[in-house]
Amino acid sequence: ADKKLVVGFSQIGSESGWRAAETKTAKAEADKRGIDLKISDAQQKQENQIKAVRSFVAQGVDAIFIAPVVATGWDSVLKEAKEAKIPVVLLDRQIETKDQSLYMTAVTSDTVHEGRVAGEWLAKQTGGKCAVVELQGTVGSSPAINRKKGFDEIVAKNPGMKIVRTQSGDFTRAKGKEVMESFIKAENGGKGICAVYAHNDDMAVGAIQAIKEAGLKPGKDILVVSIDGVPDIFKAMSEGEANATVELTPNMAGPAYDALIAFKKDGKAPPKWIQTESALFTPDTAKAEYERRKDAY
Amino acid sequence: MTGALQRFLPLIVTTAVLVVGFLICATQFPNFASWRVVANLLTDNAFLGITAVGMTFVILSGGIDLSVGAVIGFTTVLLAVLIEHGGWHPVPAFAVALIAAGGFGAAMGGVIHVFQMPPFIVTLAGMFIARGLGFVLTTDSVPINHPLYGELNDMALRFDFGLKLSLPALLMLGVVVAAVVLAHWTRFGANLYALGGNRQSAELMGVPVGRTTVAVYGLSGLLAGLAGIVFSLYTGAGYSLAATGVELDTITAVVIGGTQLTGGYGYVVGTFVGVLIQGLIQTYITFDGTLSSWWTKIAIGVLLFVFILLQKGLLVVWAGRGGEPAEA
Amino acid sequence: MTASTAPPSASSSGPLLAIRGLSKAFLGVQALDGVDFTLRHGEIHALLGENGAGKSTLIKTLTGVYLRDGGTVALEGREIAPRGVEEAQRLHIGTVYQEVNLLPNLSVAENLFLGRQPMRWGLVDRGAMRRRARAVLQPYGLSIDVTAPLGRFSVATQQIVAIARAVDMSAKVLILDEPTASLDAQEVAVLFKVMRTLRSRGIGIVFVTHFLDQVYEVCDSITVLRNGRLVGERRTADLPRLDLVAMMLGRELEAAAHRIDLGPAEVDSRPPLASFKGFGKSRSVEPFDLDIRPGEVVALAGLLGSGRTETVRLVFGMDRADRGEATVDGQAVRLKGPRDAVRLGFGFCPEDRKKEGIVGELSVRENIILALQARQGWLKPIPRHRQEEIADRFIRLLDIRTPDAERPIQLLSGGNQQKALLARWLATEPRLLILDEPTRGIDVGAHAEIIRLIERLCADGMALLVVSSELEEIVAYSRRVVVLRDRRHVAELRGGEVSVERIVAAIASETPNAIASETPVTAGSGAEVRQ
Amino acid sequence: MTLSAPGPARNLPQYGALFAVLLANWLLFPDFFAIRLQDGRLFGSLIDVLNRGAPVALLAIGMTMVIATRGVDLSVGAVMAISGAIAATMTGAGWSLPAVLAASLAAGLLCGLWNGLLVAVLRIQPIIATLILMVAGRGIAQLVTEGQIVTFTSPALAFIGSGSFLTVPMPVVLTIVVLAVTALLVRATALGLMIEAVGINRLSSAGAGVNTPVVLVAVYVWCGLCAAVAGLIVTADIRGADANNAGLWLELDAILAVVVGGTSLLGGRFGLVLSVVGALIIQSMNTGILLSGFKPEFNLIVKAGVLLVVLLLQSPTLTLFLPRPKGARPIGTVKPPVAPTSGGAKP
Ligand SMILES: Nc1ncnc2c1ncn2[C@@H]1O[C@H](COP(=O)(O)OP(=O)(O)OP(=O)(O)O)[C@@H](O)[C@H]1O
Ligand SMILES: Nc1ncnc2c1ncn2[C@@H]1O[C@H](COP(=O)(O)OP(=O)(O)OP(=O)(O)O)[C@@H](O)[C@H]1O
Ligand SMILES: [Mg+2]
Ligand SMILES: [Mg+2]
Repeated sequence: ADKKLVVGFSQIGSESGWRAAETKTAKAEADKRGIDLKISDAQQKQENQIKAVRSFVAQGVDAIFIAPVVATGWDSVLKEAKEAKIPVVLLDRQIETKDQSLYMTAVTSDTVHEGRVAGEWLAKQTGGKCAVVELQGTVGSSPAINRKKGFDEIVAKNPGMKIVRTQSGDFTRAKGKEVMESFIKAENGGKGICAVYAHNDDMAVGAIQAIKEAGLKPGKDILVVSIDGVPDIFKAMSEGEANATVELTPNMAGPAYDALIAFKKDGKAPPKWIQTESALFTPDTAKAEYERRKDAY
Repeated sequence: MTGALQRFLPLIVTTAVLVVGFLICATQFPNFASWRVVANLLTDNAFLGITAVGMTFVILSGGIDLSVGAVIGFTTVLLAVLIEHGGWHPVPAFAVALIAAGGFGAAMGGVIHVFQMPPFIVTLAGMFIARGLGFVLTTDSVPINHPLYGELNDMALRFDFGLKLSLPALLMLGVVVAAVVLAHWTRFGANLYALGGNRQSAELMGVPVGRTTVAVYGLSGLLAGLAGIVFSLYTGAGYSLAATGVELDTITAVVIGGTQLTGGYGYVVGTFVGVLIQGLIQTYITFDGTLSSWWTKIAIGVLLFVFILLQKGLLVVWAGRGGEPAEA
Repeated sequence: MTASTAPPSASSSGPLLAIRGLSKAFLGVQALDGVDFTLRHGEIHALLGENGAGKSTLIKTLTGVYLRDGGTVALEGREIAPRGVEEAQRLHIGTVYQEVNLLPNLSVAENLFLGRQPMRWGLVDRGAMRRRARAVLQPYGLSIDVTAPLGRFSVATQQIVAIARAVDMSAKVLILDEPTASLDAQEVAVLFKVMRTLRSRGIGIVFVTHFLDQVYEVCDSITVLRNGRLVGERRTADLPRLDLVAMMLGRELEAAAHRIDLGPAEVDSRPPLASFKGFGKSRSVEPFDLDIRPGEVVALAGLLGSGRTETVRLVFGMDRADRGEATVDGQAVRLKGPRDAVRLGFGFCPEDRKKEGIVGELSVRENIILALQARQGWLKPIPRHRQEEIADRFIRLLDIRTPDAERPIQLLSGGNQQKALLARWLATEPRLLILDEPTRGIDVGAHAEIIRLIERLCADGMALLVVSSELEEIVAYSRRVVVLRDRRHVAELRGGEVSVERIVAAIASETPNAIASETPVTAGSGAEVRQ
Repeated sequence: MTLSAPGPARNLPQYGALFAVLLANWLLFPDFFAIRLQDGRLFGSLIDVLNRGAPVALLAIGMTMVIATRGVDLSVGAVMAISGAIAATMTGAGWSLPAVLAASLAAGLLCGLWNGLLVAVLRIQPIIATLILMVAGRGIAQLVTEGQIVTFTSPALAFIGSGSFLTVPMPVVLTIVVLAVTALLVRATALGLMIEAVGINRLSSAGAGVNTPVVLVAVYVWCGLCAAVAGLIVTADIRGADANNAGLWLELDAILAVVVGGTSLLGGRFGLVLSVVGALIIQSMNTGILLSGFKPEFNLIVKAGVLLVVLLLQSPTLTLFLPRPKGARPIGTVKPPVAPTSGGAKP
């Protein structure tokens, strides 16, 4: 390509450290490949994302990346992109649509699977007997729904496992801590809790603090398992305060660029789904993983 | 300066600000000055515009309605549930949604009047309730696949010179026109301004305060419901978290449009322009495309400030006085 | 100025309006206690009483603003109990409430026709509304731009618009609560003409005022209230003035307002306390010169809209002058705002007490000490017991009728609010006190007391700058009168020259009917506007 | 100028509501009032209510005075994020605690000053004036943290969030201190009177010589400071600055607390203690929901329902039915009862 590729990226926002890392990686990966990346930040609103996509179409970019805030509601705007012959790549979340031709490919993990991986680990660790408290993500958000769904599947398979309390911690540390505090009080000073499952690491970090302040030992008295794999949870694991995390890589854009470049070069359509790995990490590798990650974030 | 110019000055200034802003953008970005961008501005902001019209009425009457975003979200969920889960045809579903939204607004108006509670709080509670009801219906985002949705989405008015007005855009323009008539050529409109001017005096002049209060919140709810329908067309789905924070966007649009938050002064058309100014700010930021999440926020804040300052400044320069009536 | 529906049948013999045993209590105050009141067809009936006697409450209870505690009201023999102003209006009772209760943000025409706009094809016919608005105002000699927002006009103009609205709506009963408080003689005459016309059509008019001359000029009968109770009803002709005052006050009023001896004429030779040279503001008041000496009362006279209010607002710094200079004690000063003026020892009671004077929800005590406290700064709070002392002293001195000093001032009757505002400034012991329509809404007893107070303060060296539409009052206490016309100082009368005739002559010398051309300052030409 | 408006009857709805909500919590969760000592620090659900309620209570203290001037400050949540971001970042960079605290508080002060100037000098309507900082402020906070959750390990700063003083958690101690200082500031001076006067009638107050711009700027500055303290607490509590989420939507909770506390959004009379009580009502409700085990989908509805009941109890219309001397509502008064006299007269 002689001309620089121009990619418009409609990002959700920067609601978490993971999200900021995804944006940062997208920029870095674009620089590596000499791609001109235009980022539009939707401040968590779908309508802003749709506006951004339409704006990208009006600008005439070469490709559009979307990290969709919700799974639904993309058909008509994607149709517009398609009419303008601009390929679309979905990052980190899938969408629901009848017409799969509306986008070129999706680079995502499987959030339901993440919940499953976390659940399986816990089931194995506790021999299928465990009273779990769950810290949900923001009510109604798709990762919250899916990570719950995946985990629930495993719970259903293990009669000895039970979710004794579940509440929303809004994906934040502060709420995670507050909710965990009340869980501990509601479950007999934490004695009734075998493990906490948090839909993201931030809430888990908050929960760990709550457990400590209640005079219990996180990671021992109460097991901690969560999802995302941000540096801080690796740090907690290396200190023995958390037990497992399921990684969600922030490098979604890299594979997307590669697919795009290949497509532009010889028109080779990539597979519809480029799945990223949902690897489980445990304390044994935590220290090394922390060192490896702390700069990407 | 003639009386007319004097009275419409805020409106003229706001419009001038929009035009100047557009011209500045057009010189910065090659593809900006196109009918497509104009059409996008209208379509993308249709639901916001419709909601903002309702908000304008509420604010003119001296109140505020924080529930509109939640009502939009609830409406989309209700539609999705009725159409997809309940197998309804969209048209009766629309009717039910409008009635529900209007009724909800009217109920808030009733509480505000009967119990003499501040609108800010009642509608804040209304916001919680509407969002909560949405969650209770379903927390999932539900796609709406009815064929009518596709047809409605394809409907558009095309002009020879290249402008394509989508159904949402047309609906918004229609609502704005109807609202102008309602505000200035009906007794209800006059009562609204009266209420916002001074509730006590309005009561002493025989304005039916209760009825008007209920009606204006009902209207705001109804328009939020209509905006919800537009939103569900726009996204083809129902989602309980849709349109979060829209209340603040609409209030901002109303105020940028020159309406006084204390009530009694302002124009519907101003709000329309205010919505477009906000859309313009967003389009500018997207076209620029280099701003990180935080710089986006800072830029929105700064641009908002600049627009308000520009407005105040122009008013002072043109009218030779401090933009009176300054807020109370 | 046509009544909108059929006039009442003149044949009905019973009273038009019969109020029996009306009662209304507010927390701590029995505002009305079994009051009877009878209004006959084609009668102008004065409702009189001291400040706080219950006149306004009677009216508001009658028209359904307040829910009554007891008693009956019959209109043409049929019992009525309106539950709101709207209902009272449907019963053809038109009312002008005490404070101007119109909407400043609506145009004059919209104010006149709010709730009864002329309609065409289901929509408001704005053209017809404008035309009718002009017609309705025409008898009052008011040819203003009816599309301009009402708030742009002076209080007096607003008052006339309120009257016009009520008159136009009252096919049976017209109630006027102190409508003349800020009108000058000429408008009062116009109003009386209108009232007489209505009377001749069989309409009954309730008229509240504190001007006894006006009572004797137009009223047929008089009902007097005192402390919420009925004192009695008389035919005007049968009630000599002194007896009326005694009925109102419950005591004799010692020696009515007299010509105050303001001391020797060399007052003029004292160095001025404050002096203004070429002071003015573009689009507001033409530059003027004004000297005010300690111990003297300078009055500003003129028709409404002549710029009196604007002159005193400039002097107090409420509006900022853009030309000329001010000196106090021979020192050049800058008046950037009221704070500067307060620091110089000025005080100012504004014309619109509701909007610019009282702080409604604060107590009478807090309202009284507010200016004093503001001058001391927030770091030096006046101790509570001092506040109470000050408040109590002025409540007694000015006879402010309130159950206690802790009552929110907005619950006081209009006249008592005015007195509390006066107290606010007297508490600061000002060197120059500016009063814009100070006796507006104040009853005869208090009126005399206030004038006596003014006299005493001036003897102590305080200077006064007074705007008043009551020429008798001006003549009574002032030795120097500045006459304004069209926002310009046109004449100054001194000492022996001060008399009602001379003032009227000066006012009228050029344009006899100034109000006819009153236009909002900022709207310039009164061009027709479509909204 | 009263700390809480006169008349014991006026405070009844607030204290009553707090009592009722606490009682409901106790019914849902019998151990609610159980308190024990844990690592030299009081521990229990009731303590959680106080501790978690502290940030909103602090915001409410500042917000009360802003609202008393007839304004509102939407930016407090963003200011919390800024002060927290600065604290965490500076601590991470090795600054000493006093320097960190000074910088964070200074940031709050500057934000307040900015708001105050927009409102008092440029005369921009408060909602919009503070909306600017609400939007941009969070951006500024993220700029400081570069979008990351900046964590720190300094026990000195963490002490503010999770330490204790005489067994009382630090956030509670700080709230009490700020409340006391604020009360002193407005009650021992004439500031309270001026704030109320400006809020009720700005024109009249200015005419009486009150320095309205200074009063306005002062309340916004104070509000900014309170928000900065709240931001410090939240950051210290989770040992990290979460610029995107710290204080998110807390401005609404703070406004709610003030209104539940009985201060009218139309300005005028205010009660600081009652606003704190309002914050505690909201927090006990939140804690109650967490303890109850309701599905999170119902959180909002439960919250709205309880709120409406609490507010209805204060409604002038409903107080009509309480036994009390006959009173009259001054016509058209929409404010919640400012004085025990406003009873309401219409059927
Ligand atoms: N809304 C109210 N709430 C409580 N008290 C009131 C209210 N309105 C009037 N009052 C009290 O009722 C009494 C009668 O007041 P009212 O306004 O009727 O007097 P008025 O005769 O019209 O006096 P003025 O000549 O000063 O206008 C006064 O003591 C006043 O303080
Ligand atoms: N703040 C203002 N804004 C616009 N116009 C004003 C303002 N104040 C006064 N005016 C107008 O200025 C003119 C002069 O009014 P002013 O009040 O000074 O007259 P006045 O002699 O005191 O008469 P009045 O008896 O009516 O008070 C009036 O036409 C009035 O409408
Ligand atoms: Mg009266
Ligand atoms: Mg005047």
